[in-house]
Amino acid sequence: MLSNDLPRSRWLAALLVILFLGLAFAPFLFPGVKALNVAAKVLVFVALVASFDLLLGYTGIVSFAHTMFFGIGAYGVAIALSAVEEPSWGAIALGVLCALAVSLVLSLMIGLFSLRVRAIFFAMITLAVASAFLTLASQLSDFTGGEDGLSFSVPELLSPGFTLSEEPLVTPLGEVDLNGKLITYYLIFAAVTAIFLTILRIVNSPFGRVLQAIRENDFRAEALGYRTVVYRTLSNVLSAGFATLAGCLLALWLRYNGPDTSLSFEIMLDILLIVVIGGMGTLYGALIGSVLFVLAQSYLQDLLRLAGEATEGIPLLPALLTPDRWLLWMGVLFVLSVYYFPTGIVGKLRERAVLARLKGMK
Amino acid sequence: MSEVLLKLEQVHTHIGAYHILHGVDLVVPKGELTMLLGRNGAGKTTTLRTIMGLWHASQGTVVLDGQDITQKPTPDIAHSGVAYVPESMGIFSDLSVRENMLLAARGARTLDDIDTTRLEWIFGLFPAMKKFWTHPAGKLSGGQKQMLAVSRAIVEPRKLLLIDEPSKGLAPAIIQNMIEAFRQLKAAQTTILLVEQNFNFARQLGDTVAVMDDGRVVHSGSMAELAADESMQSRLLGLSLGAHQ
Amino acid sequence: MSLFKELDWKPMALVPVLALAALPAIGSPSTWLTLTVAGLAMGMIVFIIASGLTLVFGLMDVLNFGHGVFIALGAFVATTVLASMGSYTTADSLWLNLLALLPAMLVAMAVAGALGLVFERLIIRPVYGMHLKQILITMGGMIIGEELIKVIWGPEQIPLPLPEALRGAVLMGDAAVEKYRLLAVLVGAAVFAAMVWTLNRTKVGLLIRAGVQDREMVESLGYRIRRLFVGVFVAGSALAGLGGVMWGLYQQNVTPQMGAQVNVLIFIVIIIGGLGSTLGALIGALLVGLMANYTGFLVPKVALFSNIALMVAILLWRPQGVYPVTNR
Amino acid sequence: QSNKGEIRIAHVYDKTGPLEAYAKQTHTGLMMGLNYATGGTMMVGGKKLVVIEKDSQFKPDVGKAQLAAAFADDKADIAVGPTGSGVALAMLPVAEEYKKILLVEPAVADSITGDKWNKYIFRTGRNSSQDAISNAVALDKAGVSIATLAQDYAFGRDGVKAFKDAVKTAKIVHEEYLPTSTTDFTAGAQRLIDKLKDQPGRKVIFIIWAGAGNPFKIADLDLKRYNIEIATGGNILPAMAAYKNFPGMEGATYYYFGIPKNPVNEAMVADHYKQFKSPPDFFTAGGFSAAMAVVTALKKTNGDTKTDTLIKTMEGMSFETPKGTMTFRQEDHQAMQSMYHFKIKVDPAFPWGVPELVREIKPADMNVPVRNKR
Amino acid sequence: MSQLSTQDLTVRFGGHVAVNRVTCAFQPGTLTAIVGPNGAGKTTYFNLISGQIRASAGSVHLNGVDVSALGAPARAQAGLGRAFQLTNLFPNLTVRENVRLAVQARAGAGLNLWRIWSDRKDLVVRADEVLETVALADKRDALAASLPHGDQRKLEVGILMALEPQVFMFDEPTAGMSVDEVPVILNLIRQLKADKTKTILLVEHKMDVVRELSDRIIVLHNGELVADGDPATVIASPVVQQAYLGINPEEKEAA
Ligand SMILES: Nc1ncnc2c1ncn2[C@@H]1O[C@H](COP(=O)(O)OP(=O)(O)OP(=O)(O)O)[C@@H](O)[C@H]1O
Ligand SMILES: Nc1ncnc2c1ncn2[C@@H]1O[C@H](COP(=O)(O)OP(=O)(O)OP(=O)(O)O)[C@@H](O)[C@H]1O
Ligand SMILES: [Mg+2]
Ligand SMILES: [Mg+2]
Repeated sequence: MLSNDLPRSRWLAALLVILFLGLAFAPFLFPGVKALNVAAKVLVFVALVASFDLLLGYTGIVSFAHTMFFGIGAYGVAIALSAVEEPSWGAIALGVLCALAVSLVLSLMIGLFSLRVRAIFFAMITLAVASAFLTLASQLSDFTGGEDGLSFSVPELLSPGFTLSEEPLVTPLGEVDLNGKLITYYLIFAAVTAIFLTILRIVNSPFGRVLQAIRENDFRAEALGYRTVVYRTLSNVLSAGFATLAGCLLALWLRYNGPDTSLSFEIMLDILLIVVIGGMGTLYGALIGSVLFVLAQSYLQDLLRLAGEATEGIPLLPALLTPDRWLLWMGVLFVLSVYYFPTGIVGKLRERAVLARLKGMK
Repeated sequence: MSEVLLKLEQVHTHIGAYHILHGVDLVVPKGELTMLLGRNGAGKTTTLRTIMGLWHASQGTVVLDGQDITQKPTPDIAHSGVAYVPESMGIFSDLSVRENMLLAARGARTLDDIDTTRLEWIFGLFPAMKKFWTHPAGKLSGGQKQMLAVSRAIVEPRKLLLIDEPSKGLAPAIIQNMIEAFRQLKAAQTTILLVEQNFNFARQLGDTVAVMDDGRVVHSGSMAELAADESMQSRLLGLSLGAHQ
Repeated sequence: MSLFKELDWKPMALVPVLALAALPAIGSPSTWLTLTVAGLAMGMIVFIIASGLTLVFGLMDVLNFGHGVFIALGAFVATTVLASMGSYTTADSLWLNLLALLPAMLVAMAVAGALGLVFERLIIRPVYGMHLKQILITMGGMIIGEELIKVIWGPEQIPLPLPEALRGAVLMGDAAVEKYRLLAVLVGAAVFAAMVWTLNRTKVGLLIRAGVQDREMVESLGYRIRRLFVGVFVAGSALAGLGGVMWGLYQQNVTPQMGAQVNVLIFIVIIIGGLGSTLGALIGALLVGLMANYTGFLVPKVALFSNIALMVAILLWRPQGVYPVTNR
Repeated sequence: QSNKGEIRIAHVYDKTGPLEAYAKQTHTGLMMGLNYATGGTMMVGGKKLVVIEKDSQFKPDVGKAQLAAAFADDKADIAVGPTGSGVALAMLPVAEEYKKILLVEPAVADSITGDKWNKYIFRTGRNSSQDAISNAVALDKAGVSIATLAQDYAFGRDGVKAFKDAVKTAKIVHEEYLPTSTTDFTAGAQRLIDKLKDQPGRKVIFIIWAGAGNPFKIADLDLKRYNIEIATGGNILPAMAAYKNFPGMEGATYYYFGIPKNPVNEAMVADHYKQFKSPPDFFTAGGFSAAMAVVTALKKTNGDTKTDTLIKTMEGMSFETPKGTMTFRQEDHQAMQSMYHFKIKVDPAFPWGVPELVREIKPADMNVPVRNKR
Repeated sequence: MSQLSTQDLTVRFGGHVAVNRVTCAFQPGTLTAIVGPNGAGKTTYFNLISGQIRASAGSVHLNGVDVSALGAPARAQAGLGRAFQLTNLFPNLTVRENVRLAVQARAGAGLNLWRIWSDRKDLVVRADEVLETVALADKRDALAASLPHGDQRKLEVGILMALEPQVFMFDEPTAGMSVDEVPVILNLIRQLKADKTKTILLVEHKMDVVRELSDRIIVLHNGELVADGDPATVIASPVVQQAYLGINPEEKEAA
């Protein structure tokens, strides 16, 4: 299951199990529409960030075009479902396949053309390509709905209108609606688990090891006989493919897609930050980072409201602690997480484990 | 007999979680050439870096010319007259040879400020420097880089030179030039602390010698004494009789 | 053994070549002249806002995504300063107007520079040499800065009217050239000259480049690289502040997001120029300015992608930008 | 499911993000309006009005989630908002899913009450067509040549289309579309000049522009030498600072505090000066109108929040607002309202160009098409 | 037949000709030492053979096949292996992983996406064997970057060993290595020689090492092949004595 890549820290293992179980039973542990939305967003981000970690953490390629592929996936499903009269599974499948095909071609092109240039130039080229794509998506409004995006419906089974039972399930924690949204949630859960385990397997394959070698010293990898362009491109394509799938899941969940929702630079930054908070090149970091980040993003405003009320009367503080300034604290979070988790949370936990072992040996 | 320029007392250095130097005691007499020898991993490079302030000693003191420099920042140590040639050479590969030299000549604002006779002296020692003067330093051959690293350290007069394995990668003729250069520097009252694997080279130059092992100085004395005593060589350096040098 | 390398003229020729190539496509000479002069002047403005980034990103290798904050800050400071000098800006005398602009620029530079000092200390210092973390932490800094601007000046856009004598255009035959753009050309030229002088006549440029490659070695040679980096970062931020004043006056209003909006543009300029080259950045900016105007006139749809297309074309020709100073 | 003794109004709006300034005004207006409409009691039919604020952050997906949470988790009875059209469009299906009313204010896209409309959607804000048509009415005179300058995306193109459809006698000689990110307007201006300069009679460039970039800069190219004028709609006060350079400029606006003469507006202006020492702005009036609509409807149902009842009540309902009487049109639930033909005057007392009323354009003067497929 | 040969191999950097029309053939089972002053073009010659640099003119043949058109990875796969003069490792990977990657390259297993690396026990075992031969077995879990210089040199050699190429190119393998470690490497090279199927090229400045190991010496000077022959004769030749060993009274006075 874990591809022989064990957490290597007891705390980390415990944390991962808790998060996994938490997500598995989220609809019942945290009833409510908002909570379910947050949990679903976490899941989509786990897949998205894991796919990016393959590229960044394992291959050492900084790309800003990752949301482009995410967006292609989301648009694939969105366009397919908007185009048909009656939403069907066939349309979804078609949308996913087309999106994957487009991503494949684009990522191959980006890989073959630009992976030869220096890292920083590659990053800038992808930044430019991604922003061009974003513009394109809002320009082709007949197709993509432009800035306004596309709202669409999903097959009956997945829509909120589909109910398993008339009465909500009453649990000690609250009422849970047994409807199509719940089914969608578990569909996403299953898909994300599969994607995550597949990526985990890939990074622990001989191929994944070569990627790390290329990250460390591409010149030397070439001298060993590894054709770095091939490996890098393949990594780029794979990562794009998984991001596309994550995008498809997002669209299914939101039943909406627009340029801001899946293509924006902001999401790109969120991904980057999650990778760094979680721990680059660890993959498990994607899970931990996503949970932390999405929770913070979703509940920061509520938290600030409380803080603002608590500090009322003190000069200046309320002006900074209003929910309106939640982005300010998001920025602070960016800065602090880079400060305090230079190797990410996973890295930190593993370091602690190693130190404990060293002490144990003495 | 002579004055002490540099003195390390019970220096301990850690790199991250690892304890590398375990109480190094080292004395470098003024105006002499001190050889620091030892097997791979003995801690020679770490000792030089600690003196230079690139890693700070966690315990013990480093005293230069009567001043405690243990916790001083690197630039200050350099300003008190120390030049350093690191093991990895520290070439600025983006910059041309000329620009590398210009930076090394701290007192010079432009090239014209550099003492031309000294420059000519360097060109004489290492003709490649002149030939590749405007080339990017990163494109030099391995040996040429080594020459550049040493040239930088001697472009202006300094009190103390710390040099980490200068002979590696150099053709025999150039090694001879370098030996000659160090002799001249010594004659000009420059103190030199040299790390070297090439025993032949060491023997020709050294006045005093310190041998390190496992983060400590395990022997110190005069070079002549060590050069004469082959059993001591083999005990301290693993040098077998007639070994390759 | 002169300090100046032999100049490579090809990239410099790009600017006139592009301009001449556009002439037949545009047809009318007066239209062409309007577009060309406006484009060049726009290029100068872009150069001013990008000049700080040449230092920070090009030379110091700090991928500062927060550069825009200093631009916005400069502009906001200018609104405050100019508002307090109302009578000077509304007077119909060029000299009085300039007398108001000068302190606005200086104060903006000082404030942006001071913030740069704090920014370097708190945000940049832990991440020298780590691109990825630079992107994140500076983005964080950018968000914080933008939000703080909103706390201080409010979220609305604030008008920044041009001083009276700088409004309108001068006519050259049938072609109109905005007066303000002429001022921008002068300021841009001054910035350019100052930067070229400092970087080529002193060791500063060399030291930064060396410091980026091997900090330890530069320190071992006896230079306080830290102090130097702080200084350069502050200078870069101050230039961004100046750029913000120029940009704000050009737009005639300022918003907290204005810095973020030019971020990609100035990165493109620096990359076209070849990291770290002042001359390269100038050429990049001029090309961007011209290209935007020509394509905007000929095929407005394409104007959207003109910068990107330009960058890709240049990188195909010279994969390191037109004047690569550093080998990154 | 009902909230005993409370009526919960969710205000889902783009409180943070690029439209923050607009959104703040809307919220201020909404709260002032609720207060005014209930005579300061915040009670209707014996029930307390509770406003729940939700931030949609100018992100459609967030807006969607926030509205769903407002209806499901917070049990809101009715929702007001949001600021951005994209966000609004994404929110429309949520209202339908939860079978609750969403009163759109101030998002302007035509499709909100057009092809994306559902019966739970009402709008107090003006739509793009109303904007464009009123401007057309203001400018539409014989012998006038008009060129349009708009952003090259759906909002800009729709606006120009509605404008063109409404212009009857004037001549549209050119449509110029520039990328939303345009900062240098020289090229566009040059094309406009080339198209206009040889036209006879009055020559006008009509600008529809929202967001970054300052299209009024084209005036710096000395349009006067060809006798070309600029016209545009109204905007928030800080944006109208740029109008100071265009004394005499004409156009039609949705609201300016000095224009409508009615008790509601007077009360709002006075209250706003009292609270904030400044006049209410463009979007304050919108929020206020939304509040008036909500309270008027609730008063009619005597506090009954059942959606079907509310819809029945609100269809065709007239209510008083700072802009005079508005009426929710039966067919598409769009509030029909007056717009104001203005001319800019420079008054040193104000930091912005002051729009002076030329003529009130009554709903009857505008033929606002119904675009939904009901 | 010669295993490796170069014909008129030339490379120019700007105006500077670093390797100038070098034609030479190398036989399996022999060790050819390449000597010459610093900057003579020795490393560049290696770079040209292994494909790190493309030749301006001339060709490289391996087993009679022209490989000039191939890039570095393809040549490595074809059997041209080299170690670098300036240590060139995967710094943040462990010592064992450094070697294992070479073993894996040799086995051609790199493009396997689905198997788990540690399931290929054979590769791991082979890597450990190699580490044993270069006396690094006890440091296999350390990061390459934390090794002292001398050990990094040994690892450099170990990686080359793990590649098991037909042609071994050593570029100053013992530079900076402490005297007691040098014999380990020399013995290794001796064993390779004994194999008789491998072609070995060695760049070395330590003349006693050259004398002891080489079957043949070629001399490069300013990019040109200026001497070629059995060790004793070449070392005695004036060009080596003067330009290389510096045994020339005039030069010394100039310094
Ligand atoms: N960055 C590092 N992290 C951890 N350990 C290190 C690091 N650098 C050096 N060491 C360890 O410190 C010890 C001393 O290393 P040092 O480089 O000082 O040896 P040395 O005597 O210079 O050896 P050599 O002759 O090979 O250059 C070695 O055991 C080495 O593994
Ligand atoms: N990429 C390059 N660009 C420009 N010049 C180069 C390049 N590579 C090598 N050179 C030059 O070619 C010459 C030969 O260099 P090479 O590294 O082959 O020398 P070498 O014989 O290996 O010397 P050493 O014994 O010092 O290692 C040198 O003068 C060097 O400056
Ligand atoms: Mg060492
Ligand atoms: Mg070499």
